[in-house]
Amino acid sequence: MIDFEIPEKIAGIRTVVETVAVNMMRPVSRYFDENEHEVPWDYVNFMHTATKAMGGGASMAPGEGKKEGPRFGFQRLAVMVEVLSWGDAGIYLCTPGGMLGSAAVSATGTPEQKERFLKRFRGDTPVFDAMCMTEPQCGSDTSAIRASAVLDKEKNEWVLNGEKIFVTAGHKAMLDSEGFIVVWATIDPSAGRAGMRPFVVEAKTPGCQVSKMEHKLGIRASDTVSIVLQDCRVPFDNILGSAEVVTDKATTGFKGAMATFDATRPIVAAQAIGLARATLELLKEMLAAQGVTIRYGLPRQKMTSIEKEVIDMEVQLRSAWWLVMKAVWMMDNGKPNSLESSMSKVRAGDVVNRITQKAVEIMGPVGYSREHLLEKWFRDAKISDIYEGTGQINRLVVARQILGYRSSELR
Amino acid sequence: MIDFEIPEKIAGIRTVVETVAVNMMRPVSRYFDENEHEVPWDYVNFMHTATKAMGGGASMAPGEGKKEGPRFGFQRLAVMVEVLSWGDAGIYLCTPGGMLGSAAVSATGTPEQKERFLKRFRGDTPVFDAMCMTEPQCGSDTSAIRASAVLDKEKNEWVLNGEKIFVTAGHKAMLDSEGFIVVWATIDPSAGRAGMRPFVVEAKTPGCQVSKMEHKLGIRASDTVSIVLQDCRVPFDNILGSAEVVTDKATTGFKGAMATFDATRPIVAAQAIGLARATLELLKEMLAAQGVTIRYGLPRQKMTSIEKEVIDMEVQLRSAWWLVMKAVWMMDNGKPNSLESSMSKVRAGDVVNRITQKAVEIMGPVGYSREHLLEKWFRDAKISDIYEGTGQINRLVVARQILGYRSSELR
Amino acid sequence: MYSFEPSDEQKMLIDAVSRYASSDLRKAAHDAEENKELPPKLISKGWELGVLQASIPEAYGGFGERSAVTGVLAAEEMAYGDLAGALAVGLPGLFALPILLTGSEEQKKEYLPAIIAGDWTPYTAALIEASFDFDPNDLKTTAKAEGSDYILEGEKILVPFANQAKAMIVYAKLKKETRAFIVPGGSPGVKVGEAREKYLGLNAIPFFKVTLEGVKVPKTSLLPGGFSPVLDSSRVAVAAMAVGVARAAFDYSRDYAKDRDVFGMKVAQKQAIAFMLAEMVTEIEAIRLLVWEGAWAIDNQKEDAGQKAYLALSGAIDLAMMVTDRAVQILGGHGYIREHPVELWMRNGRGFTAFTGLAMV
Amino acid sequence: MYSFEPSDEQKMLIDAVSRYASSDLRKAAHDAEENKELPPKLISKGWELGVLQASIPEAYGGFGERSAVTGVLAAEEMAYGDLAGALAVGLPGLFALPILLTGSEEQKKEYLPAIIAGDWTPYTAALIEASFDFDPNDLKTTAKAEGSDYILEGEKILVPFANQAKAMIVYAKLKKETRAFIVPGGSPGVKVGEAREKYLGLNAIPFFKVTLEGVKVPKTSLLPGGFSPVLDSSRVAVAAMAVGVARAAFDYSRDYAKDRDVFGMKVAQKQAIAFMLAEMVTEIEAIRLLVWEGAWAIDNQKEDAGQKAYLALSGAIDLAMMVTDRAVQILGGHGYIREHPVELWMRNGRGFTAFTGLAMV
Repeated sequence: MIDFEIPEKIAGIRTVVETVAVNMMRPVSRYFDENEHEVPWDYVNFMHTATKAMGGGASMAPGEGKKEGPRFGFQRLAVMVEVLSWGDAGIYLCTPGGMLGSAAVSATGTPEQKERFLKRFRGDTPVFDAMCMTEPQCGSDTSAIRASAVLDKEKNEWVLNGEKIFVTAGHKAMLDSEGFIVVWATIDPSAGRAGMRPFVVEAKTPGCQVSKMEHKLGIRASDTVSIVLQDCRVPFDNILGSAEVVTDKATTGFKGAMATFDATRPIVAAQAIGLARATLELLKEMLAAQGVTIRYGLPRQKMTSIEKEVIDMEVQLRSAWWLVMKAVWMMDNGKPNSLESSMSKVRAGDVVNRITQKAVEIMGPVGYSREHLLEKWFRDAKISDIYEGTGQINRLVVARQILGYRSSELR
Repeated sequence: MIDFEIPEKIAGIRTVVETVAVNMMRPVSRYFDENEHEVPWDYVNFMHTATKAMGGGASMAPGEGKKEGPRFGFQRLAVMVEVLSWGDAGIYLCTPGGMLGSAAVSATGTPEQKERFLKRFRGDTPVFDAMCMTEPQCGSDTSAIRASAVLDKEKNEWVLNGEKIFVTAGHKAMLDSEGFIVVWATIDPSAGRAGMRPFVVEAKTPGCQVSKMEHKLGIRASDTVSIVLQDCRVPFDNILGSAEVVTDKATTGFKGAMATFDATRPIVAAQAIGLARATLELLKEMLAAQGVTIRYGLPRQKMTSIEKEVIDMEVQLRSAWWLVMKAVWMMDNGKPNSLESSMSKVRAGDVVNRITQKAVEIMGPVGYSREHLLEKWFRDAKISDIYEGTGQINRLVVARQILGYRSSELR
Repeated sequence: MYSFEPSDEQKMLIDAVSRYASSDLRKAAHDAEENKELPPKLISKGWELGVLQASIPEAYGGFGERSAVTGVLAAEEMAYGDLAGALAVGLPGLFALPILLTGSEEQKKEYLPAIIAGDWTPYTAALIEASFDFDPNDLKTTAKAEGSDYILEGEKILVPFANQAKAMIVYAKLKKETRAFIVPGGSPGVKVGEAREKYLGLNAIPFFKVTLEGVKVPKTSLLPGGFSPVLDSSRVAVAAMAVGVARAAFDYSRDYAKDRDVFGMKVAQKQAIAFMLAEMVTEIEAIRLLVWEGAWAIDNQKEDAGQKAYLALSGAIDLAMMVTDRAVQILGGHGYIREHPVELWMRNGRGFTAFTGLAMV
Repeated sequence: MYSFEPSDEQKMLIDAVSRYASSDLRKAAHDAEENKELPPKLISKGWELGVLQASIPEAYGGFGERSAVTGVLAAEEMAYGDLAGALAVGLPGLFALPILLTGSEEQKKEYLPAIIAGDWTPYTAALIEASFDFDPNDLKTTAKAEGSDYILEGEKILVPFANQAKAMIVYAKLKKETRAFIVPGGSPGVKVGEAREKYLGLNAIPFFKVTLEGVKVPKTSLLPGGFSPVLDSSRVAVAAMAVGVARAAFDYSRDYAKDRDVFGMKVAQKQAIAFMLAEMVTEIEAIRLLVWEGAWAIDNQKEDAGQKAYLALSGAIDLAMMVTDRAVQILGGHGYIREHPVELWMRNGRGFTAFTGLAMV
C-alpha cells in the first residue's frame, strides 16, 4: 500500500533533531567554516548525550540500536541525517556515535566483533570512527588498493602497511577519541578485489598515524586526513567477518564493502538532500524578503525566470528525496537495494549541486557574499557528488544493474 | 586580423539564396512534408539552372567550382546551405549539383576522376549523387563495413557486393537522374579500415538496385534508401584515388573518408544552424504577435522565463554558427580542421534540437499543432545529431583530438 | 508509514493492464498512428479491463472506490503500451470522473450508470484552448447566467472524439473561475470542426476544434463542485502517462543497446550510452515517485495536493522529452525511421505540456 | 571578410601576457587567495606589460589605440593565469577607460597621462550595489544637480582597492540614466567600509563597501558620454575572463585525466570523462567566438554591439560555471582540496553573474 506519510515515531524524532539543527548548528555554521579543523565540541557532546538517551539512533548501524527494530532504522537515520545536514553539512559530519566505520562493522562483522567495537559508542564520552578506503594512487578504483595485511602466525596478529587518504573524521576517530578506523587492505595483492579485507584499527595502535589534514573547498568543520600504517599490528580477530573469510578466495571481502555502500549511499544522499532543502528554503526566504514570491500552478509561459528555476528546484529536490527514502525503506525491509541506493546517490549529488549553484546565481552579488550561507552551501554541496563513490562511479553501478553487466563487461 | 564581417561576394549570393528559400521552399514545406518521397521538381530544376549560372556554387565540392577560388568556397557553401536549410531542411537535401558523393570525389579522386564524375553536374538536367557508408549491421562503426570489392583482373573491373542503408538522395542519384553513388567497400576484409576504398557506381549500373525507401520522422522531402549491390561491376578506374591506393595497405582509404568528413561535417552543421535560426525567428514572430517581446540587457532575475529561454537560444545559436564558420574558414585556408569540424557538428546538433524542442514547448498547444512549422522543424532537427556522425561519434573525434589519443586508446 | 509498494489488488490490476497495454496496444500503435485510427475492438478490450468502472461506486453502477494512486498506476501501464491507446481507452473518464468528483447527486445518478453499464462509448471533455500560454485556470471560453440557463461562448481545441461524443464536459470561465458544464452531443451552437485537427503526435486519436456559439444549457448542467479536484486529477494522470511513455522509450533503447554491436562490443558497453541509460532510469524512477506522491496527496485530501500534482506534472514534462529524445539518439539512424516506435514516443513525449485535460484518474 | 585569427601584433601581445599570466600569476594564485593578498611586485610586473597603456593614444601618454578585440584577447590570457591577478592588474582601467571612452577632452588630459605614466596605481570604480537583481541600468545610487555641483547618495559594494584608491569613478542614476562621476579619494561623504568584504572567491582582492552620503562633486566631474560604451566594454571584458578561467580549468582537468590511472587505464580514456572534456572544449571555443564577436562589434561601432556584448556575457556566465564544476568533478576528491586550483576556479567561476564593472577593455 503506497504511503508517503512519515511514520509517527520518526516524525517525533525529526522534530527533536530539528531543534538541534536550528539551535546548535546554524548559529555556529559560519564560525566552523572560517575556523577550519576546529571541532564543534558543544554539538559533539550534546549529540553524544542525546544519542545515548535515544539508544544510538544516529549511528550508521541502526540495526544495532537496542530499542530500534530493523523496520524503521534506516528510514529514521535518513530523516535525521537530512535534518542535521540541513543544519550544517560540515558539523553533521562531526556527529559521534558511529559513522562509516561502524557501518562496515555492522555490515560485515561477527556478533562478537559488533559487540566489541560498537559498544564504545554507548560509553560516557563521544567516540568517532572512520572508513579508510582511498589511497594516493587510486581514487574510485578500489581494486587498485595496495595497503597490505600480512598474518604473523606466531603472534597471531595482522601486520598492516600502506597509506590511506581522504579519511573523513579520521583525526577525531584516532586522536580526539578512543575510536577506530576500518582499513581496507589486501591479504593477497595478486587477487585484486578478491583479496580485499576490512580490518579494525583502534585508536592509539602503534604504527598507525594521522599524517596530514586536508584544507577543503567546503565541509570545513569536518576533518579529512591521511593515515599512514607502518608495521601496524592488530589482533587476528580484528579482521571483520568470520575466520573463514581469511582463506576464502571469493570476493567476500569486497562484497562486504559493497554491502556497506548499499547502506551508506542513501545516507550520504540524505545529507545532500538536507543541504539542498536548506538552500531552497533560504533562497525563498531571501526572495520573499525582497517581495518576490513564487506562484504555483501557472503554465511555464506565464512564469518569471526565477519562478521557473525555483519550481525546477522543488521538482528535483522532492523527487530525489523520495528516491532516498525508497532506498532506505527497501533496506529496512530486507529488499536488495543496490540499484536504488546508487540511483539516490546519483540524483542527490546532481540536485544539491544544481540547486546550490543556481541559488548563488539567483541572489547575484548578495548570493556571492559570505554574509549569507548560500555561498558556503555551494562549497559544501560539491562533496556530495564526490565521496562515497563519485557521480560517475554510481552511474556505472546503476548502468551495470539495469544492463545486467558485470564490471568486466562495463568498465 | 579577427573579422566577423561577411565577405561581400558571399553576402550577395546569400541574398539571392534567401529569395529562393522564401519563395520556393517555405510555401511548399508542409506539402512535401505530408507527401513523403515526392520530389520537389520545381525547386530542383530552378536550383539546377541557377547553380549552373553561378558555376556549381551549391556543390559540396566548391574547390571544383570554376569561377570560385578556394579561399571562399566552403564559407560560401556554408552560408548558402544555412539559408537553404532555413528555407526547408528536407527540400534542401534535394538540391542537385553534387552532395556528399561529389565531396568524396573531390576529396579523394584524381583530376581525371573529378572531371569524369563531376562534369555531369554542369549538364542540362539536374543530377544527384549520394554517399553509401552505413550497413545494416554497422552504424557508426565504419570499420565493420562488409561490402566487398574484388578485382576481376581479366576484365579489369571491380565486382561489388553488399548492402548499404540510410543512403540520402540515393533514389534521386540512381533512378531520378544520371547520377552516381560513392560506395565504401573493402578490398581486404581482414584489414579493417585499412582495406576500405571508395568506389563510384553510376546510375543504371547492372547489379546495383535501390531496395527500400525509408519512412522517417522528419526531412521527408528527402529520400533515404537502401541499396543492394549484387555482383555489381564497375571499371577499374572507378576506385577513387590513384592506382597505388589499391595495393597500399595503409589506411589511405579511410583517411579519404575522414578528409571528406572534415569538409562535410561543418556543412551538415550549417544545415542544423539554418533550421535552428528559422525556428528562433518564427518563435519570436509568433510571440510578438501575442504581444510578447524579448527585452535584452536585463539581469536574469528580472526576466520572464520565456525571455530567459529565448536569450539562451540566441547564445547557443550564434556561438554555434561561429564554430561552423571558423571550421569552413580553416578549410578554405588550408588549415587542418578535424577538431573544429567535429566541434561544430557536436554543438550544432545539440543546439538545433534544444531550440526546436523548446520552441514547440513554449508555444504550447499551438506549437504542437501542424498548422505551424515548429512541429515539423522539431522533427527535421533530430537528424542533425544523427547523420554524418552522431553526436557521440563526433564527441569521440573531438576527445581524441584534444587528448592526443588514437582510436585504439579511446574507443 | 512510508511504503513504496502497491497493494496486492493494485498489483493485480497493473498486471492485467500491463498484459493488454504491452501486447495489444503496443502491437497496434504503429499502424494506428500511420492510419490515423485505433481499431474499435482494441479500445473495447481495454475498456473491459474496468479501470474506470472500478473507480465508480456501486451506487452509480461501478464496483469500487476511486483512488488516484490506483489510477496513476494504471495510467502509467496503459501509456507504456501506447499513449494514444491509453487516452482513447480512458476517454469516458474525461466525462465521468469530473461528475463523480464534483457533480451533484442527480448528475451522478443520471450519467454514471449509463456510461459504466455498457460498452465503451465516446463521452468527452473540452478544456484546452488555442493559445500558447493556455492556462486552465484562466479560460477564454465564458459562461454567463441568463435566466434559468447558462450561455457558453468560446473555442476549444484538442477535443478527442468530439465528432462522435454522446455528451461532453465543457470548461468555461464563470465569475472568474473555471467551471464544468455538461453539454449533450449536438446541442445547438456547438460546432464541431469539419476536418480533424493535425498534431505532432497522437494521430491515432480524432481531435477536433469545437466552437461554442451562444450554447444554452440549463443551470442544472453546471457541476456544483470546483475545478481544482478535476485539474489535480488530470495533472497526475497526464504525468503518470508521461512516465509510462518514458519507461517504454527507456526499455526499448536499453534492449537495443544491449543487442546492437559497435566497435566490437555492444552499444550498451560504451560508457557514454550506459551513462545515458543510467540517468534515464534514475530520472524515471524519481519522477514516478513524485507522481505517486501527488496521487497519494489527492487520495488523502492533503492541503498541498494541488501543488504536488503540479510539481509532478512539471517534472514529468521534462522527463518525457529528455528520455524519448535520448532513446531516438541511442538508436541513431534507426531511431529516425518510423519502423521503430521511439520516434513516435518522441513526438508524443513533447506534447505533455499541452495534454492536461486529456486524461483523468 | 571573415577571419578568426588575431593579427601578428595581437599574437605578440597575447604571448607576452600569456608568459606572465600562466607563470607569474598562476604560481602566486594559491597563496594570494589563502593569504588574501597579491604581492605588489606581481601586480606591477603585470602592469608593465602595458596592456592598458597600449590602448591609450599618445596624446594622453599612452602608445596605441584602444581595441576591444585586443582587450578581450589579453583579458582572457590574464584570467587564464588567475582571475584575481587579472582584475588587479587591470584595475586602473576601471578608471581610465571610461574617461577615454566617454570623458571630455579636459578629463582625459587631466587624468590619463598621470595614470599611464607611472607605476601601477590604484584607481578604481564603484558600480555594483547590494541587491540580488542588481541592474547596472537601474541604479539605486542617485546623483542630483545642486547649483554647480552634483550630490551623490547611495551604497556600493565590491569596490576593489577602495581603501587605497587615488580616485574612483562612481556610477549613479541621473535623470533615469546611469552616469559616471569622477570622485577623488577621500572626498567628504565617501565612507569606505572598515573591514574588507568577504566573498565566495577573489579573496586576494581587497573589496570594500563604499557609502556615499551627500557627496558633493563639481559638474565638471560628470563624464559627458553615456553609459552604454562602458557597460558594453565591461561585459565583453568580464566575459573574456570567464572564458580564460574556463580554459584554465579545462586544461588542468584534461592534463590530470591524462595522467591519472583508474581501473588499469587513464581516467581520460573513460568515455564518460572524455566526453565531458569534449563538451567543455567545444563550449569554450563557441563562447570565445561570441566574445570576440562582441568586441569586434564594439570596435566597428555596430548598432547591435550592446546586444552582442550582453549575449556574450550571458553565455560566458554559464560556461564558467559548467566547466569549472566539471573540472572539480574530474579531479574528484583531489578537486575538493585546496592544493589543486580547480576549487578556486569553481568559486571564482560562479561569480561572473556579479562581476560586471570589475573589468574593462
